[in-house]
Amino acid sequence: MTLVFTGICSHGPGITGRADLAPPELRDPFFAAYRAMRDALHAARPDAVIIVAAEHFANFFMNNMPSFAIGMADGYEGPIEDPDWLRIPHRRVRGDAALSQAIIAEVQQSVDVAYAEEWKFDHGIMVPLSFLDPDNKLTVIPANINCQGPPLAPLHRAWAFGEALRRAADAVPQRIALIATGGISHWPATPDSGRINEEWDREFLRRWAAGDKAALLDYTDAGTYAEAGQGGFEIRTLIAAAAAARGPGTVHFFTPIPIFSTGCFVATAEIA
Amino acid sequence: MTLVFTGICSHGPGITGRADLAPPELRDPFFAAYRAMRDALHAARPDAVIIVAAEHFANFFMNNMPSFAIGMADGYEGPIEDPDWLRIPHRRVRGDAALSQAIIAEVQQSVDVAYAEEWKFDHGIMVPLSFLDPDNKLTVIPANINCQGPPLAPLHRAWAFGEALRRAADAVPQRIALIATGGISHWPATPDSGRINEEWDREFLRRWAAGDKAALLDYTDAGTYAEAGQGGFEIRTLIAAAAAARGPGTVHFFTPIPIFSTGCFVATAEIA
Amino acid sequence: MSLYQLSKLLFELNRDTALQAEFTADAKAVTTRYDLSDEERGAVIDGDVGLLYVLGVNGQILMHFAAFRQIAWADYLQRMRDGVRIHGPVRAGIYAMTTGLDEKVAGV
Amino acid sequence: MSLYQLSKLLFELNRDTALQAEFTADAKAVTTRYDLSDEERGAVIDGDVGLLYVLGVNGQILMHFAAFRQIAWADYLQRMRDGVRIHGPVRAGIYAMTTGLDEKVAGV
Ligand SMILES: [Fe+3]
Ligand SMILES: [Fe+3]
Repeated sequence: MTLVFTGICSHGPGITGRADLAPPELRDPFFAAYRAMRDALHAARPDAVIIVAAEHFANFFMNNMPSFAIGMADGYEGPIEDPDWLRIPHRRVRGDAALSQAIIAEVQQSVDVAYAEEWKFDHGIMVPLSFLDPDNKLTVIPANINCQGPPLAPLHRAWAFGEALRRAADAVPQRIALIATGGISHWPATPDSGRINEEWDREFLRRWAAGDKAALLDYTDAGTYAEAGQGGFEIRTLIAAAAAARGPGTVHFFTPIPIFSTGCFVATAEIA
Repeated sequence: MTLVFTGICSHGPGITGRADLAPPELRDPFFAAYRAMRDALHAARPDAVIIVAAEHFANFFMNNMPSFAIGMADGYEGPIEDPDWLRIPHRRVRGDAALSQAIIAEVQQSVDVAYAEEWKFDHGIMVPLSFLDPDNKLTVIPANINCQGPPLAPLHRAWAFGEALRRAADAVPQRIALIATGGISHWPATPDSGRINEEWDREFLRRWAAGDKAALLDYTDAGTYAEAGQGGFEIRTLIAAAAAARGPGTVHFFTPIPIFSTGCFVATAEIA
Repeated sequence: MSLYQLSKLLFELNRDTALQAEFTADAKAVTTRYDLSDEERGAVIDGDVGLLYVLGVNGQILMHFAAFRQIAWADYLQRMRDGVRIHGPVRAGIYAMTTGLDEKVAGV
Repeated sequence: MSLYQLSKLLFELNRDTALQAEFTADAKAVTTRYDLSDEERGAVIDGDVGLLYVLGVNGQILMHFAAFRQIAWADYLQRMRDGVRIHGPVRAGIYAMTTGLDEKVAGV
């Protein structure tokens, strides 16, 4: 039918796994913003939610690393991580293979997406889902952009992927929501973990909220790596969301929370 | 430097595995045409040969099926099939990971290709190699177009892939050859094996030799399936070769050989 | 519907010589790692190419499995025809039979 | 250079509970299936996160392995710092250390 909701949010295993180590005055407003997005998402009554993630070698490895992938199964499971470590219990998530296939076929008209008839969720999808769908009610279609193992798709292809997802969402009869999740600056899973370039992040979010395509695509991977870390490559997911929504965005929350290893944000965009 | 050679040819396990069952008057001229292409290929002195294949579940499966993929390893091995059945001994083929990476990065500017740091060759690459490189001297970069497991990339994206490969070949300092291998009409690996639509094949080869983009893209998968079988989906590889070469083509050989399960052809195109 | 799992088993078997050795030693043990129906499990263990074909296994996967099982080409084609004769038309996928049960297009 | 093989072992281990059980029972047996150097094999068997980090294993793969090995977060970070102290800078990949050996950006 059309895209009915677009939001973006941080992920990171620390957000749930190390929640008790975070200062409550930073953590609680972040979680509250996440819950507010949960309410807005459900209020949009989506039949399915496309989650554009930047997974961390849960399904895709250098033996066959697609730039873009979409799940095509009737169910998915996660997390792959130790549930006690991540503090998210294992769940089976409902999918819709037929809807996935319709979306994939439309996306393929302009973006060369791999399809996957099985898919295991890691914290990249499970952390957002734990906030956005605590009761495991949503139908999910996972999508992925390779942000981990170079060579990575250039940013303008991430934009093209978002445009293709929008076209597909508009083409199918269902009400489709889109959530993109990725980091801005961060140096995850290294001894640098906790390093955050707040200024870089605020500037990125400014460009994102403005829906400024030229400015969003005006990053190089070398520059991002130097200023925003390898975690910064995940801006691809957020860029895809901006391309899908087309409208201006609102940043509901942004605060660096070092123990979560990332700047923590929640934002939504108007569907235009 | 630039593309120095472009050729297309049939594959099929029967071409080697059932060579003794074929009528010599059909088989021998086909093998001679293959050998003539071998000589022309080596005369072009390529530093590396990109082989655009349509593999048959040797590496890529529905758990992660990319529309387009390129190998990125320093060596490959094959065949995955029983060497006695295929009548091609196992070999290790030289690759060039650094050259692959340069090509992939350029291709990714317009086509979203998966990269693969390991790759096992099946008959789709091994049968052509057994003719074109009997002494195992070439450096090979395998590429693949999903022609087996729908949803498949539309034909215009196969054309775009060929254009991207040409751009990449022109961008690297090495001399690059391109061989594409796929079937025209055929119903392989079914009880219909041996069925060939000669008229459909001749018309396709006419369009290919003319380099007629509009005519080459004017097939639907439903029409191809009805008239040319599921094997006909492999025209994607031949379309990519036409897009890469840009120049007119010459069909050196075409004859249906039912025991090989495919119309057998060898053709080359001018680099323009 | 576990055609995906059935196909995955055969895909992995076709390309992995270590798994092939395991399968030769104890086919049943290998099949327990995949979520198969009894009909599918039996077809794999018995190497029943005719039934696997009717169940919808992609011909390009099935052909490699037949080669692994040392089934000659003419026999492979005949087993698929017999499968359709016994079990009816192919139930899934794009490798349906389009020729007659007694037609041998390639002469074998 | 078998970093690819080393990474593949850890990737497969991270997502496959059956392989995890095998690894817990006999880690060495699992490592023989991958083409590893002695240094790489030893690092995996010993769960030597510091050395694996220096060898260039992608942090996103290493972090999941550390979780599987029940290594707490602060300890995980410290082991990587110790690895660099002992073995020198990260040798490959994009997960090099950019902070000081005694710097704890996140407070742990
Ligand atoms: Fe991430
Ligand atoms: Fe083929």
